[in-house]
Amino acid sequence: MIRQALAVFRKDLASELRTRYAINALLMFVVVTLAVIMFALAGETLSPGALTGMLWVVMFFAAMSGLSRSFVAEEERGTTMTLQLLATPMGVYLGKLLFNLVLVMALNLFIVLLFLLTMDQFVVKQFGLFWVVMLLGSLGIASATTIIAAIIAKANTKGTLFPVLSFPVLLPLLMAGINATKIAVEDQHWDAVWPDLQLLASYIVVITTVSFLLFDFVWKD
Amino acid sequence: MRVVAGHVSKKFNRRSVFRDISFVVEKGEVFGITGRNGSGKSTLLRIIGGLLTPSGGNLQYTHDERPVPAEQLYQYIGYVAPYLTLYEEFSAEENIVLYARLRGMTIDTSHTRRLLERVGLPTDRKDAIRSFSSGMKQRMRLVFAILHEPPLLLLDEPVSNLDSEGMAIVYTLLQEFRARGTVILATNDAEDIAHCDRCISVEAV
Amino acid sequence: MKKRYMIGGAIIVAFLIVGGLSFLNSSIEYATLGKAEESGKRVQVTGTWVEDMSTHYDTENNRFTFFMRDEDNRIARVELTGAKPNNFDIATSVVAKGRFEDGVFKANEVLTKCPSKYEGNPDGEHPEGIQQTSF
Amino acid sequence: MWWKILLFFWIAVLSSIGIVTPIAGDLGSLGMYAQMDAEKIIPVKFTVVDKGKVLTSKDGGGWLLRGRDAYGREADFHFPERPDNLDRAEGYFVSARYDSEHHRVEVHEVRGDAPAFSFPFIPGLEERAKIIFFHVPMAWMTVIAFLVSMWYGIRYLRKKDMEDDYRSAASAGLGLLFCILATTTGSLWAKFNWGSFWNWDPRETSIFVLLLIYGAYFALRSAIEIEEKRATLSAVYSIIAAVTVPFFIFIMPRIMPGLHPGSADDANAGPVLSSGGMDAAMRMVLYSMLGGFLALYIWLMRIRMRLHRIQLKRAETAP
Repeated sequence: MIRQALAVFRKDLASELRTRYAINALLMFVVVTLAVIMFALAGETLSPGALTGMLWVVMFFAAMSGLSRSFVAEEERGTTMTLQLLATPMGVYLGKLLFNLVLVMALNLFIVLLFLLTMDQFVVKQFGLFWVVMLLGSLGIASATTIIAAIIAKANTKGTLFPVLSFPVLLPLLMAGINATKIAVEDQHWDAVWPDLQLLASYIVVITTVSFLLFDFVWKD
Repeated sequence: MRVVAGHVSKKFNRRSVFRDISFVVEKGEVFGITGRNGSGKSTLLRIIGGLLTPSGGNLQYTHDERPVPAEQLYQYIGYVAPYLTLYEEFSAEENIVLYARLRGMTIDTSHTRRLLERVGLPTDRKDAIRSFSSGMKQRMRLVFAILHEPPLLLLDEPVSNLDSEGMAIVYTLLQEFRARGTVILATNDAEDIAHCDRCISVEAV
Repeated sequence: MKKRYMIGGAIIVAFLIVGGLSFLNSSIEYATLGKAEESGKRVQVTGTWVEDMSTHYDTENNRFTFFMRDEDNRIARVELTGAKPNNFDIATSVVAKGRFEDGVFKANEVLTKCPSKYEGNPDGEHPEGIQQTSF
Repeated sequence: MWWKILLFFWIAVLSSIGIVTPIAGDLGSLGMYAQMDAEKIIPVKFTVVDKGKVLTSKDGGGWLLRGRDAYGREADFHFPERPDNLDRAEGYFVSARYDSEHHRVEVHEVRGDAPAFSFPFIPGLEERAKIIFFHVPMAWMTVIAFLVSMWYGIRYLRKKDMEDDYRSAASAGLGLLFCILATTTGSLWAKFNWGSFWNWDPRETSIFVLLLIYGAYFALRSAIEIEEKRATLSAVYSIIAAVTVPFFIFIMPRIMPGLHPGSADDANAGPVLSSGGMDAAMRMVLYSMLGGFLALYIWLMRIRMRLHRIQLKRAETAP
């Protein structure tokens, strides 16, 4: 299963590097969004708290525009059946999860770095905590969007349906993530952030487990 | 590989495609499935291949006297069909390495070359199979199906898009598989049917 | 196969509880207004509402502003993000959770302690003139 | 047939009781406001202990009566004029406030005889408390319908019976209806109690998420044409939603302090349904109303299932 997962992951990565379907569009999306925010904020000073909210908004919509590719691409190319004949559902799920995880982490790293470079008011006081929150947030986003991408790949209106289905499921993660990031940006101590980290961690475990149990039904026709 | 189908039926949106199909295919047989367009030949083949769940009835597979569990079935099947798409952004060789890796096999260059030669494809083309002709793609599908030497070969219109040379390759394959495995063939082509030991006809209801 | 769902279900339930418990952990320390301003941390302050100073609700920004007197008799302006809390007018004491920013206590929660229960408290203290008769 | 008529009567009668029954305070509420120097006039119900006497103009004139409230507390009630029906009245329902200076209750308006059945006066909620009879059952039905929908979704995944899928969808449809009703009533109440229709209280956030989930569920259903696939995927989605939503619906609003009655800190009004937290009369009406709404839900489910079977039959007989 692990071998299959790695093979699926390598295939997706090679395919992505060759076609650059997602990467180019995503990078442009992030740059354009940040540019719009900077235009809109020209001259205004925003509190770090408000900027944190904005950072998560950019992260959420970037994920919404790129993460459904993994399954939608298989469905659009008509290779779903090929993959079904090559690997177990678990192997496929794990591989896709891994690919989405790498994609989200790279994407979020890019967004955060751009944010730090371009937004002068965005000063992080607790970098260690900040990266922990970003890591957990990326894990949660990847896990929740993978199963939802698998669901919407079978539907007609894939593009619009993805954020519609993802948002309510991702909301607990977003709220805890925004709260924890705010504390990392402003505050000095770890105690205040502990409940949020606990919530993020349990959310990740719950959504990954439920995806494992249900992926069979989604994947098989 | 022995395949036993008992009272298999399939419905889409409550509309019945076919009803109550039963048959037994023994090892060493080439079993034909015929029927008019839209009668559900491909649907039945997909069900046999474990890609679709039947609405009613059941299927049992036995290999070397041992039942094959449903979640392991994909390892025992080679599938060729016009609606099967391969990863077109990769070259022929990359595709083969990809299938081997997913199936947990290790494969070297000489093996890859042998496979390509067996279906009459050039071994020196490095471009993506997107640029292949439809006949060449069909030959690639044959590689996809036989790479892991499966005991059960499922063929849906296997000679479509193939020239006479390609057709000869398919029929050679049929004879090879008959010797050590089982073939189930869905077709309406008279020449294909001539290669079958037995045939059933699926009728639309 | 059945076992897989049992184990999965158990994991889900267990971690839902872990996630739920996280809300219980969110304890913020109590402090006075003076300490809150000094440290700049998120704290909760207990005190009373100062009725004679201006109190108002800004519908547009969804912000409720009032003045609060803490145990040390210090008075500070409190800005709550949200509407006027339930029973604010009749509260005997209020608890504000938040932090000091630019001399204003920015609260994201204000809790009210009320003198009565849902049923009306039969055993509470009453002004002269209302007498408790025993049955 | 008979039980549907009964159901209509049940809900109609309970609604009337819920709306018409007066909110009547006691001497405790009056004393509470007096202690806080709040010049607030509130409704009070009492029984007459002593028919009283006429006051001279030195004491302000009018009539002084001795009354007793439901908890056995007594106080003097000052009527500006001689009350009507003084000879036969057992008790009065008045608007009054406590006058700390004269240690007596000032009656501002006589509303009538003391009603036999009344709901208690809840500081901060007053007449607005009556929404509980409609809003709470609707919110409960929203959650119950969602759970039923998920339950049939799981059953579909196990048994692959299309009937289960239709039950699941029908229940989700009713849940959406109740959810919209609960949101609207809650929002109206919030306008009068908190001053704005919407201010993202934890409870408001949680019902908003439920609305989003119901919306997403139906968006997903409408985007898949093959019935079997639609049934499977919508069941899977409702399970995924169900395991993430508890963070919102059940845990957050109860444990996080908020303005909504039933929040963790709300000593005054919550948790709404905990034993002893609510007046017995209100609790009785509320529980009967919950029962009525549950029966309404079951009835609507049965209608939907019958409609479904008729449609199936017509589709089969159609050429």
